[in-house]
Amino acid sequence: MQSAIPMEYFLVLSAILFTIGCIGVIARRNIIVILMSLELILNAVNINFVTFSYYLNNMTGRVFSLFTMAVAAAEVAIGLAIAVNLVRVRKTMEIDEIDTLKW
Amino acid sequence: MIETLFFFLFAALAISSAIMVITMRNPVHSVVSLIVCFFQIACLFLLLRAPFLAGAQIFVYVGAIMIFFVFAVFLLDIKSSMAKQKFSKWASYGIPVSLLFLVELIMLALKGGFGNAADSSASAGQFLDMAKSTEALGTVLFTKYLLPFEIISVVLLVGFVGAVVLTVKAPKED
Amino acid sequence: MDFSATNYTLMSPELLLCSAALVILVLDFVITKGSRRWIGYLSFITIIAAVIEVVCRGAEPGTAFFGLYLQDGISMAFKVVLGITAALVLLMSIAYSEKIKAFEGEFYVLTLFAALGMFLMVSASDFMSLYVALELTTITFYILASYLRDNEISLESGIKYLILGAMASGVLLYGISFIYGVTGSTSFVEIQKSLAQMSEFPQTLKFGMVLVIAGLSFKIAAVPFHIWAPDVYEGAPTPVTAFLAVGSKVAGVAVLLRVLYTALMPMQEVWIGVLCGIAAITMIFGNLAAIPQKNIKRLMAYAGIGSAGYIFMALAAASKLGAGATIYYLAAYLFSTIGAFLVIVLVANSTGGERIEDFNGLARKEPYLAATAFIGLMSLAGVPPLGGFIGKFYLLAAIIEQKNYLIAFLGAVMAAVTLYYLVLVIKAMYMREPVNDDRIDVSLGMKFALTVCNLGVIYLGIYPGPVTDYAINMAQKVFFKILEG
Amino acid sequence: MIHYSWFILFIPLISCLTIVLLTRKYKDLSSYISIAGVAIPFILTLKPFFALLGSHGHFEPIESTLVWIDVPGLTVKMGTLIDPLSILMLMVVTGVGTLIHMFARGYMHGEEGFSRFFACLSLFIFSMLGIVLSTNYLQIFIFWELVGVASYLLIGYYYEKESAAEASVKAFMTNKVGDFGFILGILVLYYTVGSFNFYEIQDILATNGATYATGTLTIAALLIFAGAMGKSAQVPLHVWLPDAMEGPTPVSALIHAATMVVAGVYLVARTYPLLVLAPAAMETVAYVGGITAIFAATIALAQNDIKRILAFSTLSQIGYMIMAMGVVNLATAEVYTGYSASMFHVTTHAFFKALLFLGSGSVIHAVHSQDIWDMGGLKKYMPITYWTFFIGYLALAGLPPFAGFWSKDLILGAAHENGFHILFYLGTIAAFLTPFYMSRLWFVAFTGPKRTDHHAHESPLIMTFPLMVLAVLAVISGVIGEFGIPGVYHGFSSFIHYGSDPHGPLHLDIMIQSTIIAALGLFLGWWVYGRKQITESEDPMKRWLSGFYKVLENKYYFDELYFWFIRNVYNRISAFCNWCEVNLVIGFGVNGIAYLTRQSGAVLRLSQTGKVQSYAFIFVLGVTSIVFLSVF
Amino acid sequence: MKFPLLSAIMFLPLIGALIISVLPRGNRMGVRWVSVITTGISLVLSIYMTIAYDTSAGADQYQFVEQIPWVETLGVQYHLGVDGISVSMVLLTSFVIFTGCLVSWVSIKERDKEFFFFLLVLVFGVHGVFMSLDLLFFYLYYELAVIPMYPLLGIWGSANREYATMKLMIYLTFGSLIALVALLAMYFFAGEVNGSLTFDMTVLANTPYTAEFQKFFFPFMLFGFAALIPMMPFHSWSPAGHAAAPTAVSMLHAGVLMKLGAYAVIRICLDMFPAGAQVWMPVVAFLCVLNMVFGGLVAMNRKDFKFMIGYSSSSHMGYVLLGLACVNVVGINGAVLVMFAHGIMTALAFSLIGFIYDRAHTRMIYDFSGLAKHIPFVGVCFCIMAFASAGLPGFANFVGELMVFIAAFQIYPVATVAAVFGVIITATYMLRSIRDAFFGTPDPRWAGLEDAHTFLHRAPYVILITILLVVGFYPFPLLEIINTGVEPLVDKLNNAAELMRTAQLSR
Repeated sequence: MQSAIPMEYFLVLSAILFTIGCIGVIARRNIIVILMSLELILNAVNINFVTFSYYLNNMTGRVFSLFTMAVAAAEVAIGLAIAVNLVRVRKTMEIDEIDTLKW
Repeated sequence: MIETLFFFLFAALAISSAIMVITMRNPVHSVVSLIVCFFQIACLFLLLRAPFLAGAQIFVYVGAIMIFFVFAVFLLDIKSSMAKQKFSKWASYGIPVSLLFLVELIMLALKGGFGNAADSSASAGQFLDMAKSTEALGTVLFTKYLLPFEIISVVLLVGFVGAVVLTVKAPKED
Repeated sequence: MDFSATNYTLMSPELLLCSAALVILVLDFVITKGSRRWIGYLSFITIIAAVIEVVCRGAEPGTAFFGLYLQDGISMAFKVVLGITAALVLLMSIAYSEKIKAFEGEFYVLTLFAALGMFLMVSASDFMSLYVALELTTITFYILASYLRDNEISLESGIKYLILGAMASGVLLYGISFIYGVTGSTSFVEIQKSLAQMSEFPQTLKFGMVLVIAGLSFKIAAVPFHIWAPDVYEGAPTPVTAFLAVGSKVAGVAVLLRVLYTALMPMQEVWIGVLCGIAAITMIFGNLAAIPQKNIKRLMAYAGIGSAGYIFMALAAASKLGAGATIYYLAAYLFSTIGAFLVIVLVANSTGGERIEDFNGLARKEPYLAATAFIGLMSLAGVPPLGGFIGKFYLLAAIIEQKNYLIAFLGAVMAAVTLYYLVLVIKAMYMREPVNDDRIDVSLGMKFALTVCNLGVIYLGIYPGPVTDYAINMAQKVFFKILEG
Repeated sequence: MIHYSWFILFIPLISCLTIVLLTRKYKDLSSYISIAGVAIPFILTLKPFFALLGSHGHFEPIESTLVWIDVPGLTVKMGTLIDPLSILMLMVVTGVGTLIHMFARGYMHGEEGFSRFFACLSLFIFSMLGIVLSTNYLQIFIFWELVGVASYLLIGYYYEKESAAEASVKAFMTNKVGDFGFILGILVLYYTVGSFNFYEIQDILATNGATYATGTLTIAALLIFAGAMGKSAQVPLHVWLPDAMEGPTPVSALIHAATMVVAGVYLVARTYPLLVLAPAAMETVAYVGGITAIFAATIALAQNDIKRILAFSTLSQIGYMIMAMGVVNLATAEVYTGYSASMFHVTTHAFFKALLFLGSGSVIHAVHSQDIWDMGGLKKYMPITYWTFFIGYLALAGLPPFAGFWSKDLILGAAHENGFHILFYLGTIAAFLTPFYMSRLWFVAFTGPKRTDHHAHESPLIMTFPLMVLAVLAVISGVIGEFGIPGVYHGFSSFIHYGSDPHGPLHLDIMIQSTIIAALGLFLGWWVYGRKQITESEDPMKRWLSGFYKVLENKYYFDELYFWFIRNVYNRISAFCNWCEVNLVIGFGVNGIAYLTRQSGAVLRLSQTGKVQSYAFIFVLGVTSIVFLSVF
Repeated sequence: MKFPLLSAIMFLPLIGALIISVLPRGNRMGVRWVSVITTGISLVLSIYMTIAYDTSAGADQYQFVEQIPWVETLGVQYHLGVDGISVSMVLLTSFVIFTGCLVSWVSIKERDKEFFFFLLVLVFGVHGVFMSLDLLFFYLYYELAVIPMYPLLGIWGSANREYATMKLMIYLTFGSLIALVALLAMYFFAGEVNGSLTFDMTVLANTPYTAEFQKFFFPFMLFGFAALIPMMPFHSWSPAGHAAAPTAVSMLHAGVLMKLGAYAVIRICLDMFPAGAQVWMPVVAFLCVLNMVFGGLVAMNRKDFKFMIGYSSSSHMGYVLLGLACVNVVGINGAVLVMFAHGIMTALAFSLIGFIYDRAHTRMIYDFSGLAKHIPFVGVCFCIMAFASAGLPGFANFVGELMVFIAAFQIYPVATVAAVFGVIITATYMLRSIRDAFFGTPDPRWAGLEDAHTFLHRAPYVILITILLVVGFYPFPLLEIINTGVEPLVDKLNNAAELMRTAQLSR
């Protein structure tokens, strides 16, 4: 046994973080907070990958989480760029007030 | 045992700060909470013998991503936003469903059925040693996973171009 | 470092695309105003070259980069489809360029990058390369969707796409992590091998599989992961919408096909059920919700959702016919959808609107445009002798071969509904009086694109033999030889 | 080599087509072609006719056929059949037809649709000859319907008149009702016996008729008889015939007196092999005929339209013929007296009734009215018409030695002889009523001074010549038929008979009785109408019959009954079906489903709220539920 | 190489359509000449085909066969061939389209280029259905024959056309799609049995499907195709479609398109699923009574000429269904003959009504009176049509209906009685309409109405009437041809019935 901590602990933690991220996206109205919640989701996944990598004695998961981070960075950059433009144009940060496109 | 305790500490902090991220009215507070959360996750990575990732976590997230957020928060007029209602009306539906999802996730996490380490025990050593772990990561990254690595560079380039075309003031074409 | 081990020559189309994109990006800096259009044509030539390269490389199976890159008949087929899509979208973008106020050159370059991402997606043989390529595509689309920086609906569509897309990525990754957790690998072949040894599949694996399907369904816009599509399609610049509608969907299907038919093939009993369920609700929702639509791009979005349902139905066949039918259908879908979008761009340039009413009387003003839209929409509706008809025919055939009649009947019923709402557009074009008599200026490039679409649709409709044979034989070779052998 | 009978059949058709396609514009030419189209068949018919006369009762039927339908399980041949019965009918149709064509040329002079009229007449002759020459039931059915068409076209000749248009539809539809039974009867018969051909059926039924269920045969016979009832206007399908008088008078004479309406009798004769095996059907035939005879005779008492009176008398006479067909005592019968008598009456009736109609046509032509109370005093102005009509009148009245007497007498004799006493008395009463109402017609319309200021004048020769020929026939045909021509043949029944020749001794008692009755009727008629000039309002019938006169005038309210049925049942069912179609099938079913589909679309699109949070919610919900459904 | 007769007949209209599509706008005469000439040649070839068709006992079931592989993996071929049934239908189609083009020559006034284009494409599809021996192509043509109806009705149609067009499209597509599922199921079943997949209908027809399979899928095919016949209660698209369609389209629609459904029922349902037919055709016998009686009664209550004829058409198709339901030689021969005759008759009906409507701009029966005075030629033709419709002898309809009655009487006596009653109903409304519109006091309003004077005006009517009469007077040659197609079919049906009986006995 490599570690005293059972693998399930990490998985449950990541599940909780993932859910919190989801709740953040659904529940909050502020664009910035929603983008942050998305980061939470991606981090939860990272925990999963690293956990499995560790417990499976396998490098792949770690590499994967590294790429996830990089992608997350690019995503956030774009997300914030769009958000800034949007707030500039729409004069609001509440995403649910931005609903021209519907039905 | 100690590791377990540490785990619970980090986990508790991570969860509570994550909750704070989504509950704070002021986005600046959220950003700070998120930084805390990422730190905890970095620590957890250490527990999982992934020092390079822990570092990367801090560099990338805390160092880069969070700076974006901070800039964004300061660029934007958060005052007016803070005066408004914090939660969307979907929260009342979303939270129960998300919790249901959480229940599913936890049940599955506890179900197990994951592959076990015995298969690759020969190389087990490299994971215990933090330094070796990093080295192994590097080797794999530049050999086996060279392709995704290359693609990531393009992704980041695209991200850069995107950020430029979306935010930079359009050059005057005369 | 020994580069020969990476066997990088195999991915010459991608290398071509990537390097050309970079060159054009730089070129854009030095070029003077008014010549931006040439950037577009240059990009067009690049993508055509890449397609030619793909075809020249042939369907010879091979791997590169330690097995993370794969070339086979299936990838070739999808790359040709995607390449043609990208090329046509570029032509469309040139016609659309008046609306792009800033960074026109970068628009073409980003289109090339998106195409690159898609090419890599269909060649991915590992969840890792799959994910990264997918994100390349997706992030490019985030940018492209919100490219009209001062246009609120473009931005709105961009942010919606981004938020939901990131969530979908999260779900996908979560699923991948579970599959990885169970099998210890992210390589499709490895996963298949380890699954083949299992007598019983743990629930965690099923869970991972479901999440992967869900994450990819997002790209394909299948219910309940379709929600972004109508809004984004409507808000994004039309060429982007077209690219999303075809490219993103085709690439998503290609990846899903690859994942399901190689990595997860041993557990087909499990995913067939999931796919059938998704197919059913997707067909119902997409087609019914399309009926009251007034905006043509939104209508196309729902039509696309409906098509996703059909594709899922065929994928659920888990047979070579299913895979072949999917490829065939997507090829037909490409020409029909792009054809329709080309007309949408031109009409929007002229009348300034994208509502169905804006198409009123098109047949009188511009019979060729109307005919193209007619052909495209009718093909989507599955009307002979157009490609969409044969495609739908194959899709239905695939599921019926598996004796899954219930969903086949549902598909049949919904095909009639599809016809209904698409015909509404035809009605506007052919039976209403035109709003104004302005002729629509159609450039040579657009005429070429329109003709390509028409010919493509008609060719696929009346002489389906070669493409069908190719698709089915390749599906057999790529997906089923391993299992049989 | 094509059998000559085909020419008989097709020459009228050719003349019809020639008129339609080529000579429409040239009226005179059209009429000559039409006349030729019936005269040539008449001449051709003489050949078999003389052959028949010389055959001494041993005439072998000649069939000449052509395969018409030939698929496994069904072979139908069409062709011509020459046997005594068809020769007789051919003679009647073409002979009388020729005369009437000639008359019509004069009568229709100056009409706008002159060519159309003659084309239709030729079409009629073609169809009628088709009936006569039919070899099988299907063929007879085909021509049966075709004469219906011709009749429809000719009744509706004055199509601009609403009443004519109405009458044509009525005639056609009533016949259709009869034909409804007819075709079903043919089908029943076909599936029972296995053939359509008259002679084949006769042979089969003769050899093993007893093996078939009487019930089935009865049904078949009755259904076929329904066709006969329609065409021969037997009660209750008689309603069309009086209205059919809307057609030009030559049409009434040709179709609705001499030829087409007796096709029913001809059909019954052709169905005889079947009827003799179905006693109940046979009896029905007899009673339907008898009832029609008396029924129509009573109505004729109260009519004022000259053609209608004649029409009802036609009805009554055909009733006689049908009755004669039916009065057979199957238990003992060796000879079928009624059969011959009936066909004999068909022949004589054709002559004198055509005569009467043409006479009335001549009068109408002159007076331009059909109401008998508008006429009177015609002797001075149109003597030929006057005298020929008088002959016809006496022939119809049944006064010896005119033609009607002999044939009617045979019928009554047959009824009496075979024990149908009720029918015998009914027939006798009708035989009394007939001279009475004919006297009414005669004395009111022809004798005495002019009633109105009409400018009657004698018709041209082309109209009076046929009258004269027919008058001669009306005088002599009865005697010749009854007694034969020494050395040539032995009377009518020697070659028109079913079973063996029924020629028997004269029923002197009945002859005397019916002479007295006829004389009584004539006398009474003279006494009431001929003694002194009376006007319509003084018609003593009204007084004598009081309320019943109204009933008779309205023809026992059959029309009203049928109209009520059509308006309140038939049309309402149709309206109800339409209501179902519009509201249930289309409104509720089709549009309902369409509405439901559209509405569900409209509801589903509301899921797209435009708010990203709701999208995320749906996303999570979707994942949760799919996981729940597929993993757990 | 043999001259590809069938392809020539089929592709001539398409070639015409393509030529028309490249003709310059406004070349009105060119468009008309091209369509008349191409359909005319096609008609001549069809007549030649009918004459050259070998009816002798030893002849092939399918003649003039052309076969080219198309999709090898799925066993698709370009496979054409005709048997007796198809020959009659091809002939019918050629006649109707030729006369339809003649009628349209004068009646189409705007956007004629597109009109003739779609019209000819439609005919291409119809010919294809009748000739194709490959199931995929069969289905393709089947759909192709329906689609051009949409623009044809939608653009050149009259009252309520949008509703009608949409309804027509949805109904027919829906029906064919339902049938498609069953067709594909059959295709794969046959593939399993035969060891190789093929869409070749001659092979599919000779594959022994299990009785259960047949019984299960037969209704889907039946109702799918029967929607086009149209069998009640799936008929409501048809009268509405007729009413909205322009003249030539009504002619084709009622004359030919509805026959596609019946033809498909014969060619697919009966031929491939004989055991299913034995089980399900009695249901058809029941439903066809609805067609004949209900449809007729509805027609009787309609005041719009086109609706009346529309319902009348669905009512008449009831005879076809009844004939088919007999599943015996006489019945099916009769049914095919009714199809042929009704096609011609109803084309005539719609061309006449179109003639009146084009000039009077109303189709309401009560708007007219005494028309025969003003337009005698049309009046005469209308009368002839009405007589043919009412099943009067001398017209081809009668022969077919008679055969149907003869065949059906033994099997479905009640339905036959209803059918015969249906004839009375037909006569009622036909004669009433003549009485109301053509007879009676001439209405001065229509005094200026122009009759069909020129050769061009009259030719279509004369042609159609001539065919009705010729076949009506002497049906033997046509029946001989039809029978060559029917006999093998019925043999198969009888064998299936025999097998089912023995299976029942052994159980």
